[in-house]
Amino acid sequence: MKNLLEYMGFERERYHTVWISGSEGEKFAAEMTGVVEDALRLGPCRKMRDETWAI
Amino acid sequence: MPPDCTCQNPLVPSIVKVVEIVDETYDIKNFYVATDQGIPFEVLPGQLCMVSLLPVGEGMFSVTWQAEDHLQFAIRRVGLLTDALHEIEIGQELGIRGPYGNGFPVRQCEGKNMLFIGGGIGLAPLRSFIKHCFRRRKRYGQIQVLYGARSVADLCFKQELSVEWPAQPETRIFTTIDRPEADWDGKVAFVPAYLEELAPDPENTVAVVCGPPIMITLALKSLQKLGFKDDQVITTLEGRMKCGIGKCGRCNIGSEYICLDGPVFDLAHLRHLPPEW
Amino acid sequence: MKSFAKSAITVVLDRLAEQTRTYVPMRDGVTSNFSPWSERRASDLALNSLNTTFSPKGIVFPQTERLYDFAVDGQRADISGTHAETGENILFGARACDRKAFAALDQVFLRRGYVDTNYKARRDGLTVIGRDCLQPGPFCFCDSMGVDPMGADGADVLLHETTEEFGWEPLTEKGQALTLRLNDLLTEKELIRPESAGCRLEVNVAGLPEKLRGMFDSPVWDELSTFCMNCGVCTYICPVCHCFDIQVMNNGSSGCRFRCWDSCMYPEYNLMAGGHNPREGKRDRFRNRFLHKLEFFQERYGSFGCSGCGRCLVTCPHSLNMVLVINRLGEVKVDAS
Amino acid sequence: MGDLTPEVQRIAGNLLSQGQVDLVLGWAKAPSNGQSVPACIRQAEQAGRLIFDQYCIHNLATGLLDHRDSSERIGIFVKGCDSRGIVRLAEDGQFPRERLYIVGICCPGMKDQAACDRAASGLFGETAGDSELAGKCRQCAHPNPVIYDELLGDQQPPFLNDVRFSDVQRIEAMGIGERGEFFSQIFSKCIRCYACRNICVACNCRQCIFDETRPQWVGRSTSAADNMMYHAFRAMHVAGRCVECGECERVCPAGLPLMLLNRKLIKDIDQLFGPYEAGLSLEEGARPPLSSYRVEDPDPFVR
Repeated sequence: MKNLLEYMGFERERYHTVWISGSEGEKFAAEMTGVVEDALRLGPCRKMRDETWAI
Repeated sequence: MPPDCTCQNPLVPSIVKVVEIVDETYDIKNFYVATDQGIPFEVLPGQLCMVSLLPVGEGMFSVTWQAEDHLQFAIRRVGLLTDALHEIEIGQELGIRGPYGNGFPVRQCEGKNMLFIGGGIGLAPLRSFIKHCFRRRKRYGQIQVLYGARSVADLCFKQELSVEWPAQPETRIFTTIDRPEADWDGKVAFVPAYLEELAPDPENTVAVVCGPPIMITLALKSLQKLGFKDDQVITTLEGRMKCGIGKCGRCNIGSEYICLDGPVFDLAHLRHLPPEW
Repeated sequence: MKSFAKSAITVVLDRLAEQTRTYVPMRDGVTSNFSPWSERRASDLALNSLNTTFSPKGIVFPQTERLYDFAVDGQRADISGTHAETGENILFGARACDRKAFAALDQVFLRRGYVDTNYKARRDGLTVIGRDCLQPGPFCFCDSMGVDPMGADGADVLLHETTEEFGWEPLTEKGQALTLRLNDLLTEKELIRPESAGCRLEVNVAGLPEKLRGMFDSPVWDELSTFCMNCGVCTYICPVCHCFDIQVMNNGSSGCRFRCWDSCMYPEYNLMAGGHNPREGKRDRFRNRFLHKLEFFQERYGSFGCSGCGRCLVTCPHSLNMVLVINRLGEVKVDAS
Repeated sequence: MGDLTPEVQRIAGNLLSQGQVDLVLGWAKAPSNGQSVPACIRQAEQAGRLIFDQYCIHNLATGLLDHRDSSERIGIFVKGCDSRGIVRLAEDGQFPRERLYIVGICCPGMKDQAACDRAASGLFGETAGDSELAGKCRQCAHPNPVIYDELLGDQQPPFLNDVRFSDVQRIEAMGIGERGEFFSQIFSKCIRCYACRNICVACNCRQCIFDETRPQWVGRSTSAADNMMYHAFRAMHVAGRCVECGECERVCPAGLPLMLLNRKLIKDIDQLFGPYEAGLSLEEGARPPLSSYRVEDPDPFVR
């Protein structure tokens, strides 16, 4: 999936796969922060935002 | 058929407000909608409206009753849109466009005995016709309503069925459920079987049928057995609809569109069309 | 007759496109389409090709078309911005079959009860420059469907094709208006209009709608639909197919409702919220599509829902198509009783 | 290759007359215009309708899905690619091998009727193209059936298999922005007719995610976003299960190079879990690589 998305032109960091156990709350929080940080760093993904629906 | 209309975009709804919500059964609610001026437009018994809950979606519903100052839609919870509708509260604004379809031939039925046969939520469109008859009681002959549902909990408009309508002159109401239940001392039978048992006299009578497709199919057969001629039997059909104005294609039965040429068809007419409903 | 040299085609198109978006048959990889002249290179111009892969219906009935916007705020809902396009377009080089298809779409969208606002706006703004069809292709059967490949129906201007020239014959006021724009590019010339070679492929549709009335339950539908895989190719490339869906683009508190082409071939097409589907099997859906084109459309609008353009012959993955179906239906003996 | 039509007719006739099968899936000529079309016959007398020529490009294995709920025994003619489709269906538990009598045909490569038709329509300025092999056949590594009860024709050499991943590598070499642009360009032309899905042997789900309306996972609009969503979803759903028959590209009315996505996934799976080619042999309990798990599986995608 990650490879395919990158292949189709989406930055690798937009997609995350992480093993987190139900008991690893802190790891979950840390990973989610990472997801948000990555997304903010990459900025908005214009590829999936179409002119068609611009309001 | 409505006149060719170019006044406004027929696919764009106008806004109405939900002014009252009545729980009919555990999965049927009756929504009363109105604009500040009252009803958004005049609706004939049996006609349809496209009701939309933004942003969820829109769906075609038959008008259960046009009261003085509001329209009623009895809606069963069966899908995405109806699930969402069941969550809304009084004051919610909805989109509405219509009215669509031909409606019941209320004029042509004057002077006749009326036999209404409904199953489940199928009573909703019939109710507009039944109430229409009661408003003009003298113009119609004997009125019989045969209504069935899966269980007691599924019977809608209970108050009207058990109290208001039986109190009307020359009126008989028969209610049935599909399977026996502890608290039910009434009839237990499928609608078509009960119909054959009651054996109403076809003489000068018009039968109006609405319910799930399988019930309609069987009830039409039963009526035929009882001697009802094809032109004495009226049914109202449902189909998947998107436009409501006979363009989008999906609700066709043969060369006719349920949304435009229906939803009310008499059996004589229906026999000329493919049995795809 | 007024005319311009074929070699001047780009000058003519440039002039037309200066003021009005002009759709011209263009090659696009292995396919072709009517595309705005300004957006492609002249080398993509595919005037010599027969029918484009995709029909020009999208110009008046786009595959995805925004209907209106909405905003929701708590219990409040607002509807605004209806998007009926009022702009003008020119369709350059439409053959008789595609123009016939427009006539069929007009029946659906402009008559019988309601007028479709969006369609009407686009249709009114469209000027159709038709052209003679001198060499119908091996898959064309328009004349069997009552279309004259050299006819002028549905054209505002008709182009007469000779070896060197395009004759320019304005037929309507809209056509006259274009003539004025091109005046200095057109020269008066005596043209001998060649005859059309006519369609090689023939089907017999005489009496078919009447015959089909008695064929709803025929086993031939099971046979014909055996290899239909219920994709929507035929419906999307067909110039007459017009079914659409209305869907929501939901951005939470706001969004828009749009319509998009839909196909009667999809299982979900007739599926009602309660789970009932009147056309559940692929046989049912296949039958409905062909009866709609050959019987129901005729009954409702007085013409066939097929203009014989032959696109479905080229495109169906399993080579099921109108000609094959009409021929097979013709073979079936119907019990008169 | 000699004319196999008499053999095809004889075998089909025997299978039906001896009651070995209830129906036979093969190809016939459409009387209307002489196109080769898929055919289904149920009587031995109809066997004379069947043919085999260079236009029998359709993969009949997908047609088996229509019979998955019956108990009928089916005779089916398959080329190399089609036979891999049958392995696909059997491996996915969609169709039992026992109900099939498979007649394999060593395939010399097929011609694409539609491509010839397009050539004949004057789109390319000339009417050639008729002599050319179909695009999907020009990259075929397995022209000979991999599973059969009976085999017809002479063994055929594989076609240029060294080009299998060359297109993928060309795109991998692009910059990320360029790739995004490239694919959104391509997929903006998609008309969402779902022919690629419906023709695919790996797309054998009874209920497809794209037909679901509650909820609706992918929008119905033809916009670059929804189209890309559709194609990315579909590629992932057939990842590791695509048998490279190329039918999706053949049937695409917009001529989209859909195998670019499938081959990318095949290439990655081949590198991560491989060497792997889907649907080459039917083994008891075998599962495609993405449907099985081993502790030692590589996981560079997990952080």
